[in-house]
Amino acid sequence: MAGFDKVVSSYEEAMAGLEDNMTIIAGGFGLCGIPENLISEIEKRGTKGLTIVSNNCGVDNFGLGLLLPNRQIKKIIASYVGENAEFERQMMSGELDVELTPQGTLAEKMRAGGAGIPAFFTATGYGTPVAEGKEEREIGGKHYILEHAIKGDFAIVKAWKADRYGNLIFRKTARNFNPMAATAGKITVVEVEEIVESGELDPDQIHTPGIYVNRIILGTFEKRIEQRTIQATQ
Amino acid sequence: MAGFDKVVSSYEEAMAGLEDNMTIIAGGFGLCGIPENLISEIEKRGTKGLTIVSNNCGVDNFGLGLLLPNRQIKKIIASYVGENAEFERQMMSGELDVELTPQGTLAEKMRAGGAGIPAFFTATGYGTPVAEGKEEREIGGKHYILEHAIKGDFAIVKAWKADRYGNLIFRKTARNFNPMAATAGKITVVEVEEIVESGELDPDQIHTPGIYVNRIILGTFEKRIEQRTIQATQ
Amino acid sequence: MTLSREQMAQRVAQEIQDGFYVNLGIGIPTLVANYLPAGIEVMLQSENGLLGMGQFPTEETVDADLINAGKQTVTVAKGASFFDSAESFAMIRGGHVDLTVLGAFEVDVNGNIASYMIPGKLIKGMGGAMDLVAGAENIIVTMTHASKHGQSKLLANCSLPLTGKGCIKKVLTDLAFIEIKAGKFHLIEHAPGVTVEEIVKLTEGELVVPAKVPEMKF
Amino acid sequence: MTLSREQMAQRVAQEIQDGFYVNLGIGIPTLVANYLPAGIEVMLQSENGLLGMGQFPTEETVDADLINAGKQTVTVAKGASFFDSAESFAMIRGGHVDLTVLGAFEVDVNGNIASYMIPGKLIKGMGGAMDLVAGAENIIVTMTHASKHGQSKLLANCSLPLTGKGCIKKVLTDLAFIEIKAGKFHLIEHAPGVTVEEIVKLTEGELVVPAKVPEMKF
Repeated sequence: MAGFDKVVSSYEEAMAGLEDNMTIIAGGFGLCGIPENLISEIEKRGTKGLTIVSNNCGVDNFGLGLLLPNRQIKKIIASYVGENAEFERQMMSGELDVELTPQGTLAEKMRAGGAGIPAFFTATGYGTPVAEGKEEREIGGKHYILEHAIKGDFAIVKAWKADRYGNLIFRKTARNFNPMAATAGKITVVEVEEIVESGELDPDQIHTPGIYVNRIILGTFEKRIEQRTIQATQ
Repeated sequence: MAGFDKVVSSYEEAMAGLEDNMTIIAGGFGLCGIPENLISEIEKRGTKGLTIVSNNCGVDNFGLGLLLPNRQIKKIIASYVGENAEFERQMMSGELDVELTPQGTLAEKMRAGGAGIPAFFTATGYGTPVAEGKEEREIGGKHYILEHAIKGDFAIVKAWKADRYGNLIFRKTARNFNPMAATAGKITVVEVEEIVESGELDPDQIHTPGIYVNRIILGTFEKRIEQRTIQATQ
Repeated sequence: MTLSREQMAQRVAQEIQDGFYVNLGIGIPTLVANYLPAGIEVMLQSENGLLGMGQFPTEETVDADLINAGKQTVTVAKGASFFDSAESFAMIRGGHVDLTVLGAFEVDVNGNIASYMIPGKLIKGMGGAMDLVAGAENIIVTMTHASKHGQSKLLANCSLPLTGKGCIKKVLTDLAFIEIKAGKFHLIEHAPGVTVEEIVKLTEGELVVPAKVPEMKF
Repeated sequence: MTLSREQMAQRVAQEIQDGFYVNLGIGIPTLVANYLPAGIEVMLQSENGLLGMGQFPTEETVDADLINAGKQTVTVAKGASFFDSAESFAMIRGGHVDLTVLGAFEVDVNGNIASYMIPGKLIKGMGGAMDLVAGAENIIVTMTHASKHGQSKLLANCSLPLTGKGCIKKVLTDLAFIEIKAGKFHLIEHAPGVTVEEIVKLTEGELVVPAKVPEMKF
């Protein structure tokens, strides 16, 4: 890899350096905009004891749910962990540690991790179970709790397009947590649908500047739909 | 004004409701991307006792510097206030209250104001005069100070293009503080070089969603250059 | 006659004004979009990163990259924008959304809301609900007034873990439209065919009943 | 012979590696871009919202909307991106910039830096300097070793108000390349024609001098 060319040619290379007990921050909301092939690579590697930071944990046989059967996940920090029978089993049996975090707080914690903000106050969760053990403070007559930043050893991200320098463009609501995740990994790996030459993307239209990105890989995606909802035909 | 059409037709209308002693958050870096006609309108209105939050304070006869001769500014929160003789005079004589704030902290304070984050920790300014009177805290072995959000009665913003719903696109480094300023005003007024119909901007390429914007006005701009630097011809 | 889900949505829709940015939760709140008053424009915010949510797609326009917060495929309305989750919750937390409509298990006289967790039952998570209730200035909770077993959901004190503290001011149930002020419920309207007595009976928290209680209009 | 401004920039440039994202302050740091080693690629970050700063424009390409942090008109390099100031300082504060080069009035043995304010003189502000020193993992300070009056700028304790505390590890002066470790200055290289004795004489803070001090190479 010379200069800023961040393109790697195999998923093995993309996830090189991943070790047991690391923390991985993942983009995606439900199954939308998830780094599906990077997740499959983690499944294949069999890495164990992982802490996963992601809004959701996939479904039984897709997305982060793939890491459950072999018990690769030790802990997950997520806002909603519904649609997954194996997940529920491991959570109820105590095999899996689940830290529920409000969605906006989770997004802000990732952003803070990337932005060098170690902690911030938010009204979200004040007076709820989320506030337990956290500092509370009244500011300007309103109540807030202190939340801390999250950083990962790896961030795994799905973008639409990248240039070779790692500048990223996301597509529609597949953007979601991906830009924040990209900033918060010591090593940020991004899989994309298209790689263009550097200089081809409009500098005004880049969602994530390449400075946050370490590796880029071109993938093909199933893009499974969780709730396919179609208008009644007229 | 019906629905989401936020276009107003005069600068008078654009700044309607501005009163003495209000706080105004302004976009712009140096003279780049400043809401120059909105500033002129404030000069014209003669509003006094203003608190201005802006990275800089313009120059003697352009930008926010226009508000100095008639002493319209009571206080300015800025990171750098160099190039302005009248500014220096008023600061040295104590007529003008200047609160110097590091540039990144200023940007983050505006963002926090808009994002409902009342306060955040940052390493910036720890151990310096900026830390005086502020809470200090060690987190993960590093030292931080607590900084609070800034909100304005008005935010004045310069964008490149807008649609009638107030969705904004900025151009090159004229973006700077404008997107954060746009989120932090009770009333956010934006002047632009072009207004297009709603639906004409690509939803993936909007820098500031219209939800933050209250009024849009079409302007013409001098765009004065502070340091015109040209390559030696070969 | 208690209100149907559709009638509840219809009554909530009357609270929406022209030019409102609105976040509609899953369930009854989602139905509100079907009953918007004629001639007004509304933009729907979906907290997964979309302002200007449109209708469901057709078979031809369905797009896996375009879903709402309920993970359903959707389309965009005119003037829509996409953004990341941090920006989305900046909008919500920063109070930029004009109206939020969401469901709940319980609400109490102090404006507390419990909506995400029943101890002993499977906990799926709060999603964006805690952010929504903490950030919005204007929230309408929609829920049935009481459980199937006749237990009030409008309480003196919420019994379930809270989603938010002191943040709810309006509740629309299948029986009544209620406001919360100064530590009390206030009966604003009753559903057609529902008596004030029935409402009082099914409201556990202190309920202030004015001399004349208007009937909801549709 | 003390180093010229250009030589100082040239020596700093040797510290830059292929693929580095670099923020160059105003003055000598700016000159560093002219001396990048052959065959390496560097992207310059300008804290007003540009990654991938290019050369100065021609008369034809000058654009008021495209300036650097020194407010000079510039152009963009291949693969550049624009962003807002919050994002720009997220990069800086978050430690994503590989190398920051900036000037100073004083540096001390504890890595403190004073660079923005001389009491009694007009205070123009810190701009982005406090953010840069607090956020960067890797900073090189460039400054003359001593004032015109022979007063050392490498001190036991900074006398001026600080820009940052405990954040500087490398200083390149017109006399020497110095590292700061464990509360002491360490002499790494001397400028050609400058003796170790001269450096010792003009360094007020404790200076560790190894048995053999290499001469800077250009």
